[in-house]
Amino acid sequence: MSPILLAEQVLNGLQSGVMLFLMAAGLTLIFGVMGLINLAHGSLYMVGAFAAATVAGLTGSFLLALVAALAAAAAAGALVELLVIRRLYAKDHLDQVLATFALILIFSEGTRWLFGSFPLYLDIPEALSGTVTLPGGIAYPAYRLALIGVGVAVALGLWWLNARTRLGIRIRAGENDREMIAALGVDIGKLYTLVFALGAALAGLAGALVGAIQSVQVGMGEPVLILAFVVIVIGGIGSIKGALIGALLVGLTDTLGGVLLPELFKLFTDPASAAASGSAFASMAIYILMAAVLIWRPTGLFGART
Amino acid sequence: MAEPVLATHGLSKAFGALQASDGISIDLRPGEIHAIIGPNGAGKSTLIAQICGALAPDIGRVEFLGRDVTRASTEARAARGLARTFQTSALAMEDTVLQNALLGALGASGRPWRFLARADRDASLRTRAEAALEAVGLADLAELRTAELSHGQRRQLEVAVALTLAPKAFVMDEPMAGLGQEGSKRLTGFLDGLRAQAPILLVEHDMDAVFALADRISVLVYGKVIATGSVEEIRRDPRVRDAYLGEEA
Amino acid sequence: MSVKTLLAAASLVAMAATAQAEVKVGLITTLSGGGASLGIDTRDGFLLAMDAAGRDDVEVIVEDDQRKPDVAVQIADKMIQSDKVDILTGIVWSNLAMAVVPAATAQGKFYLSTNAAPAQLAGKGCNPNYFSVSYQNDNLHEAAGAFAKSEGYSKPFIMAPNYPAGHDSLNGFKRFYGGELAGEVFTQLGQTDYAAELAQIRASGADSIFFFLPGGMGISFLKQYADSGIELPVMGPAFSFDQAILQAVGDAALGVKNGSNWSKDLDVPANATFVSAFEEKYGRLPSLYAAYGYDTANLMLSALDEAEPADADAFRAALKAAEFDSVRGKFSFDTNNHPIQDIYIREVIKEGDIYTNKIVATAIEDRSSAYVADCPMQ
Amino acid sequence: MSRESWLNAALLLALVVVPGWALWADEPFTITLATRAVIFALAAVGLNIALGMGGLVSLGHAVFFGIGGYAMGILASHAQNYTALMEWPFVIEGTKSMPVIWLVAVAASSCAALVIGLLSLRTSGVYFIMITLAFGQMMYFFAISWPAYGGEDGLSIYVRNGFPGLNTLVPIQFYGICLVWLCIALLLYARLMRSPFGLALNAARQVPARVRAVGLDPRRLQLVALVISGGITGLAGALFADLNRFVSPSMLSWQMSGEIMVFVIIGGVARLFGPVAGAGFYVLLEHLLGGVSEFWQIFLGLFLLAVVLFGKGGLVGMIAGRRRDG
Repeated sequence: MSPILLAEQVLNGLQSGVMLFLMAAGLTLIFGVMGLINLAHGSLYMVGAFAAATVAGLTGSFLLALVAALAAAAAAGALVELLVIRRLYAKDHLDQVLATFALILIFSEGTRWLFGSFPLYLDIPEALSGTVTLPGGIAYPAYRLALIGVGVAVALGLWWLNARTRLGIRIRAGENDREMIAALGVDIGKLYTLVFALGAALAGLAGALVGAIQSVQVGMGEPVLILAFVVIVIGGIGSIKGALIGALLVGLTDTLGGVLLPELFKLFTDPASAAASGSAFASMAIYILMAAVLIWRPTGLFGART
Repeated sequence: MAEPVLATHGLSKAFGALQASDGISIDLRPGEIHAIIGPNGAGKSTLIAQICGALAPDIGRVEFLGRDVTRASTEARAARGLARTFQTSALAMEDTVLQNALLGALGASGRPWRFLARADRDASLRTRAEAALEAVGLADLAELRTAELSHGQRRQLEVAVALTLAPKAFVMDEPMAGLGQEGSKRLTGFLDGLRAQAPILLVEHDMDAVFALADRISVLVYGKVIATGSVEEIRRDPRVRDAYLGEEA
Repeated sequence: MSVKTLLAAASLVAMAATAQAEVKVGLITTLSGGGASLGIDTRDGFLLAMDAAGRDDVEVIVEDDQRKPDVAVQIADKMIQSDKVDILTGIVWSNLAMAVVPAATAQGKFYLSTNAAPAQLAGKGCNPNYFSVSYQNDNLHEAAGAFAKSEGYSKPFIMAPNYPAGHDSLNGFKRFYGGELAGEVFTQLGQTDYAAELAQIRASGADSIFFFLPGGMGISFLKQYADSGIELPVMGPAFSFDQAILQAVGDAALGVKNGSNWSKDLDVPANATFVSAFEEKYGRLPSLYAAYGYDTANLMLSALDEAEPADADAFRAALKAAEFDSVRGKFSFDTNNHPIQDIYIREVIKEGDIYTNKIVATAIEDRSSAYVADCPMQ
Repeated sequence: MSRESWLNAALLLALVVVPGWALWADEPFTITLATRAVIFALAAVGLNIALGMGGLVSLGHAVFFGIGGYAMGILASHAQNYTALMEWPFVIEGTKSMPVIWLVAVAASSCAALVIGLLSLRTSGVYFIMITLAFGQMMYFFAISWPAYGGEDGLSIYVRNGFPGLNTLVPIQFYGICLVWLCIALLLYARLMRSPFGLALNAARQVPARVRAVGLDPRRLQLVALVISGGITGLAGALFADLNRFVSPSMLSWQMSGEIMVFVIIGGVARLFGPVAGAGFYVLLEHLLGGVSEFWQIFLGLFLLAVVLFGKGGLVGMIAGRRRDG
């Protein structure tokens, strides 16, 4: 394998990692502040993609589609928080798991009811189609570069929000001590709704961005959700930095594992069965990574030590 | 002088910039009640956590029955005979009073891997559990759900569970907390007799109880032991008066 | 011991069925969850033919398998035990078919496949009561392989998901292509990002691409391919270029060649009738699955004209004769009860606002299947 | 007798009467449905040991269910094809005998539970949920892509496996086998609940610090609970595979894990008959609503939400009131 190809694959790994980060950041934020495990986060990803596809279909504008995705996912998030989620904060994880599992069923089948069973169409904007030539002669799709850019921007934005804004201070206070923040006179209910909507908007953004190069269909959120879980287990629950590092690790492991393991197996067996068994093991690579991290650090790379 | 049952040597523990324990060396001798007092935030809970194994010290050692147990787990220390009570009751609230006592007896027996026998029909467990409940005066409430106990009764049950272990030493974290005068008095009388069974390391805020019970007192301030001595010595010690008693006077 | 008991039990059930005048058909297909669009087309095609025939002595019971094998088995049990159906049909997916078909045929029921036709059931596991009306799973891939050869491609890059149908796909392609490959890759089932594979394709020096990625996977791949800057001829089986999927792919699919045994522009009178009737009734263009459903119903009806399913031997012979007007024109069964038919190459085009296919070549004439020799029925 | 005891007795009676009626009325499919419910209940009793007694929120129990299923599928497929399972270092043949299959299923799924438990019990709470989910997904992908045993197509067994003295192909006889296993598992659950182990495990769920303070290791208790739990769920998996005469990776999917958990929760966590009520109700709902609407899962979702938000203690809790021990 040539160094150029390897470099391109690393770039691909980074790109998928960055998109995973958008999902994982919302999950970990919601867990950090409210102590809630949200299985329905993948549904918000789907909501973003469907909203984007609908608006893009009506207006033809990708930018408007992105705005719609953010708005729809944030609104769906806020609505769900007000109706269901806020009744779950005081309950144990088991109830949270069941209730958000129920939300998945409602979201998935509800979307199918509204939009039908056929996948929707959503394409990348004209301006970002085609490839750009990077140093070293890599022809890389412009849209994927833009995705990396958006991911980095969101990471910086979250850092800024967390470190420099009033909301960030409140969020951090909420992570440490809920009574304390109530005593400070902050409306905790409003803060929670806001944080949940923010997490939902991030998921919706990821859904719309990724939906443009994938298939917009019911059930698209759950595989991503499980990957996002792996990410935050590796990174440490509640840590945005952990989510970023974890997402990049998972993205790189998944991409490079899928490429390199079959190559490795070709040293021992014929190409067809090397491709098959290499791919079988590659599908397990990120979980093995997770197990290794757990053995080394049970609360993840940046998780709170107990 | 007899060998100490329990001793710490230079225990230190820091949380970031906060030095919660700073070279603490104390010991507990057979038959005595050794009280640890100090203002809030002096590091008493951190000290207990290190003695019982819930927290590993940065430096220093813990010795129990002449052996270094610094690296031993909480359960290993308990199995060797170190019994503790918790500051806020740590009891299985859904279970009955008897079941909580049986749990202690089961821990002492070291044989939890029995899957088909009935715990409440095991004679040796039951005898032990009932004796402990009897000793603290909860025998009549054995079948009550623990959540239904009053605060004072829960404190009694805490002590009863520790009793079931038939330990070589007790570590008690504010057993009088929230008991009221009457309750404190009764428990004081009970602990007074208990020291014959095993020595007690007693962390307590209730000064009446401390002065009534303690053979020796150590004063902890900002993670350091500033004085150790008899009740009289501590009462007279000017440093203690400055650092601690002074603010109450 | 048990096989004998089972057969005895089956013949008892069969006798009970003769008592009823009516023929019951159980249609198990995917109507909810991912992949529902395929099942809905299967059902609609099948019912279209039933409506056209207007026979009130045949009752069709439709149930949703949710694309779960255990649910499919449960429904099959219900249909056999409780509804006492004579014929089962409708399953879209090979893994569901493998869960239902062997047990159903072992109980003496007829199974007519509207789509899934895994290798096992065409070879060693063939059964006189099992008929595939669609194809054998490898056929459409074989057509792409034959096409690659006839076009003179010398270094195709081939890929499919890492599961049995994916392995069959690449084997089918290689069987008729037979030349050198630029690369052979198995992706994860359900994978949505193909950046890594596209990079491999670009680096491999391939002169063409063959892929089998059913459902959403194919949509994702085509969109990403269109944006990758790679410009090579692309081939695949018809599944990824079906009516429902094409609209979600858009321009990215234009010009792709795909192997199929049916197309809406196939010049056969029965096909013209089918396409216009389907459009009229449902307001959309029919898909491959609808065509198979329609043919399956018509085959069944033609056999019912000859014999009752209770008379298993006669009914089987009537099915095997395949005396019906297939939308595919030429149609007959080989010894393993899988079709012998022509397989074409279609190209994706745009008609007005609608993306669809047109036939551009015949890839293989009178194709049977690779596993005929393994089947004990001769 | 308490209300819960009456309810339990009624449920048990229903498990006998319903199939009995079906047999009399010649409704074999009702027996099949009942068998499905009983097997799901057995799987859920297994989960209830980890979840109800041990407080371990495992979203990966499909792993054990699936491993049990594959134990059946692999052994029976080798027996069906007359090939040896293993030829080196010694020959192991496949088998069509249920008792042997059960033994292998329990052993294999317990071992899997041990390995997963050793890794995932290093953590707790929400980490545990996510990790069990992730390991489940790993097994699922592995099963799909590993070609040896059918991959995604799964394994079909043409004839149900045998049990000495019974004809397992007769629905009611197979139902009987499953019912006996469910009763054994319920008995085991009841005994465990009152045993020294159950006492310690119950306390480990509520106050792990107390358990450590009396000299017991809560992690080790939970690990053993997970192993027992995995074994029972694995046995249910083997029976489920035999019911369908088929096993596939879908038995390992995370939706399956979710469903097993749903059985326990809608029935009532840590209630002896909770899993039975939950599984029975679910199968009934699936059967009835599934016929009414393609979108029946929306109603299922709404119902689950209602159970979480308003119904404390699941079905058993709603009918029998608050839990009482003893």
